[in-house]
Amino acid sequence: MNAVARRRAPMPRLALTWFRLGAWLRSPKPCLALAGYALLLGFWYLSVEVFKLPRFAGMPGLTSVFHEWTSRNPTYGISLYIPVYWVHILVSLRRIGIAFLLATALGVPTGLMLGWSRAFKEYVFPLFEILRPIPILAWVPLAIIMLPGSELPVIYLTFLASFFATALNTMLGVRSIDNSYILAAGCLGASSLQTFRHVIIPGALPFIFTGLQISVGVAWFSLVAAEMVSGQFGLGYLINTSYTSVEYPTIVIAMLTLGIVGYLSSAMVRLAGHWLMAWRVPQLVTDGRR
Amino acid sequence: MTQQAAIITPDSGRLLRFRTAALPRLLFNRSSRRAIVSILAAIALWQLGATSREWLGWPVPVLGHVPAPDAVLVAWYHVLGDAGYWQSWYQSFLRVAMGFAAATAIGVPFGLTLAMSPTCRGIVLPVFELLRPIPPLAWVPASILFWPTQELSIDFVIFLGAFYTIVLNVLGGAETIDIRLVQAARSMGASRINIFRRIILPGVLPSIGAGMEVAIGITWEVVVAAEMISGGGSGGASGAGGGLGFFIWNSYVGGSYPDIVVGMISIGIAGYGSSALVRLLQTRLTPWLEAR
Amino acid sequence: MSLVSQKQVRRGAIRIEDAVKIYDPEGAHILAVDHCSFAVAPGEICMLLGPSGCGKTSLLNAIAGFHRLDGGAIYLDDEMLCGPGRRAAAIGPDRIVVFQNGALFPWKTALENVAFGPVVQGRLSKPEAFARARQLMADAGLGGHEDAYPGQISSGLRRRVEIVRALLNDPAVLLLDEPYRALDALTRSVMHEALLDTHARTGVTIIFITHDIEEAVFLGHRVVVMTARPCRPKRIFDIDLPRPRDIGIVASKRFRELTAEIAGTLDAEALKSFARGEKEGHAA
Amino acid sequence: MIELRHVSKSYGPGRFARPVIEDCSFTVEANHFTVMMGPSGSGKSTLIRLVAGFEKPSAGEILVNDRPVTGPGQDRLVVFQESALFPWMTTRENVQYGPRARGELTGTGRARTDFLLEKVGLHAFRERYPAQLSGGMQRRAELARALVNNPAIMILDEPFRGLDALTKKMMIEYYAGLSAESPRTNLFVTTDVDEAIFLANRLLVMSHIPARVREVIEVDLPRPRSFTRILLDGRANALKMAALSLLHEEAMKAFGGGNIPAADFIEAHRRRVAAM
Repeated sequence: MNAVARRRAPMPRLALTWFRLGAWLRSPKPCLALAGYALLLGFWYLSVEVFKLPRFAGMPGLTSVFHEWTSRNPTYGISLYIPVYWVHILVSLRRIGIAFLLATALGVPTGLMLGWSRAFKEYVFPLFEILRPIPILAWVPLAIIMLPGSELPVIYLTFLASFFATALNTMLGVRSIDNSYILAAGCLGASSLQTFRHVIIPGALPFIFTGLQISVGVAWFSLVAAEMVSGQFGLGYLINTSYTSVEYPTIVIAMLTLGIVGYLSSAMVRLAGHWLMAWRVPQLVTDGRR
Repeated sequence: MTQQAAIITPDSGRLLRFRTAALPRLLFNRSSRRAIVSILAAIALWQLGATSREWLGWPVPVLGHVPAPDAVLVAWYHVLGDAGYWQSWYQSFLRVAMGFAAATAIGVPFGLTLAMSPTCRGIVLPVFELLRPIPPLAWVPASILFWPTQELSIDFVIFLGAFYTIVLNVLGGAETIDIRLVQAARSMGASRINIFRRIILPGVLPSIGAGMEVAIGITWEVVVAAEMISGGGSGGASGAGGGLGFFIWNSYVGGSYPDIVVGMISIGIAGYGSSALVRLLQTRLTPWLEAR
Repeated sequence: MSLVSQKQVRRGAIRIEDAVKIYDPEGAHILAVDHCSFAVAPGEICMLLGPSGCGKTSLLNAIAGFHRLDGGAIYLDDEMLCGPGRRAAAIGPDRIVVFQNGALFPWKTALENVAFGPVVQGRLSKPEAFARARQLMADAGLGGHEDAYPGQISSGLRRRVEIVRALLNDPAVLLLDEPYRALDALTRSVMHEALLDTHARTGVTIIFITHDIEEAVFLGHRVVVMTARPCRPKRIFDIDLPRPRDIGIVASKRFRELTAEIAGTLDAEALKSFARGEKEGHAA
Repeated sequence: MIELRHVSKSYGPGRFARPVIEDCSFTVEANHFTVMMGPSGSGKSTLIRLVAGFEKPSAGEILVNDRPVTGPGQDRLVVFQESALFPWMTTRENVQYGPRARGELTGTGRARTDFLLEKVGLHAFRERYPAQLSGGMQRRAELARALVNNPAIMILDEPFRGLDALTKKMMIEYYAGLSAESPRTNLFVTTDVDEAIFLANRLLVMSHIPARVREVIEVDLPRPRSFTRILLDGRANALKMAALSLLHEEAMKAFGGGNIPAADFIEAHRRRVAAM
């Protein structure tokens, strides 16, 4: 049955994507977006390199950053052609990957339990409430003391941020489920475990994915901070060392790389969400028609 | 649950007979009892783990390296009389307040402008999407390069963290305003200013509140990190008055580990307090959301 | 397993004795159901008719086991569901609720929804349940929609799939909580005929909550007019219209007489609740 | 009086334009009750927005009392489907909004809002927020908010949709009573045939998208009307069936165009006809 359902689903989805793309291209949006980018880059270029405005003078300019980034022989040692650049990216990605997977593997079940079991929530949630206001980065020194090595503290900090976001959103997701679904499952003879599996998990999925998207964002946020404070390699570390060793264009390269990698990782989570929640797409289509 | 009723029927007096116990109070008692149990258990576990070196002979992983709760309490007691500690509170609060106020003061009008003008939105939003994935802390070095004083550069990074959230929330809030409300007002002869003031503004207010609540949390995150990275700002050299983030970092560097936890808890309290303040403001500003 | 068994017709008697339900949000005592007693015969369609927010749903929820009673007892086939010493009935597949806004799981296809009950109860294997579900859907004229997600079919179809989902469990009683409220008048009349058709085939007892007098008269063996809150039967009407009924009966003299008579009884209650400004149930 | 002359409206730029209304002409007589019906998603609401002046037609013109519509005006007010009360204002502030926005909230203006609140039976609820009112009360508050501006024309876009059967009937009878007291021009959109027949002097059956008037049915039943009487009236029943079969044809087209809700209507009608 599943096979049949899956086979049906992609068709409207593809059509929908196509339709949206067409609608987007027809609207004035692409032009405006280009104008926006042009304004940003133009401002950067003009203020730093053409007019050399007072406070901008010391900043790395658009062309110098671009040259550095694409140079086979970069002045400050980091460009697309330098393996170390990719090592920094890969190290950051590895940390994010481990922390994110761990946070998801622990945070989703915790969140589901928090939403599902009253007793569990009453016992565990107060601890959440106490720990959550402490900024993740305030954990940095403690993490260094608690955990051996330099890799584990960074991963721990990244994990912590993701974990809270995932668990809390999952909990909200469970509580957002219309009670009549749970009652209906009970009426049809489902045990609590079956209700959990057939109603709670799929019902909370939209919120879980919202949580995961937030989670990727805060993971990058804390990773960069953690890397800047401690650790070797990684994009945050690259930013910090470039600053201390006065390699300013490299800072901007690392920042832009962070932006791109961060965007791609949240896009991946979004895609996974769409893929897992095929049933939502057709619903959106009919809702739109009404 | 299914029946929302606000009016007591005339003959409700005779119901009292059926009431056995004040259910809400009972529930409240149970949940708060459970909360206390679990917190006490957590602290006991922490104490046991932290002192494992003494009673076990070797430190358990992770917890064994953490300062014990009693040591933390003692350290806290000592620090309470220290002017530098309170100076750190003041410094951090000042930075949060500055960055947050700036983000709100600029972010809300900016968000409203974007919401009112599709052209502005079309130009600015893609740029926003491009810059937003760059974590605020990645801006620290660039910010230090740009701003004349270190204090200003920290404020700027704090501002940045809160700014995106507030703008996007205002924008999202404006999108949820029912277009029919605006149409209804227009057809009743309301001027544009009146519509903005009486329809758009109250319509966005709940989202502004929500955005501010998230933003104040982010602000504290950024403050701590920025203070650690930049070594406490201008006041950092003296070792005191560099803010709570620097207090933690300094304690770490100086090897007084219980002070690290004191700093963490202090920031937790500060963060919680400021969120509560924002929430209070929010309920004051949007009384109709309470009325259900 | 057979859906149409003689034995089944004898099942499904509900007796409510002296039921009391109090809501106590933040210390405000609201008497939702007040010493309410009546009985429903096996195989009967019993319509509970009353103004919004009068407490009919509380009664239904008590039968289903979602809420507990604060007094009185409810029996199913002389077996006590809830009452003294047992405050809430067990939730189970012998009494199935069909909800106002529908509760088909949006993440399952129509067929997976219908087969859900027997599979989770472990009564049937998955292929068996799917085969039975397919059969039952075809009988109910729902063939061809098996693999659609609820979001892909019309709301009328969704309601019918939900009834079929309930029936696959051989329930003793169906509890319908204004299931057709969101539908337009015309679609509703189709739903009514389909429901009567289903009832004729299965003989399941139906307790049906509604606001709509014509719906009540058209479907019911009996119509229980409820008072505005607190809810208790004000008057019970026997609907002596012949069966099987079709839409044509709406024009008959007897139908109109009954409608007018019930309207007279109900209007006073409806006005009471209208003036008091009750929130209408939990409608969208 | 409202007059539409060859009105067209399409959305989207240039060759991608999607016509929603095409060459639509009709008149709404002064002090009459004109009811517009059509399959869901047929552009009725777009027509309403054009008449109200929120949007401009792509072609053709709309005249209200022989003057072309250039924008929204307080001479024609819209009551929307589902509540469009301002959630952050109390019931009284909502009703007073129009006069206050125009700076007309003087002594008589205040007296009139209070009078209207009393009339729709919401005086006791005047300090409540809309979320604290029941659905029926919200509808009445919204009627009061429109009526306080004394519009010559009331435009109602499925105003009673989503209410329960009892409340809906009461609201319809209530509104018919209000209109009988002080006649004004009414343009009323609905998908409910019974509601339409009960209220209308004239019934406009709209075609599936792009919308135009498929047929005009004059409803010459005597007033005041009651639901029971209409149920028994052979003439009313004939009108109803005529309207239904037209709607059925349009719904078929709508369903062909991918409109899922139309499926219910088509099946319902098929059964109904078979039963006859």
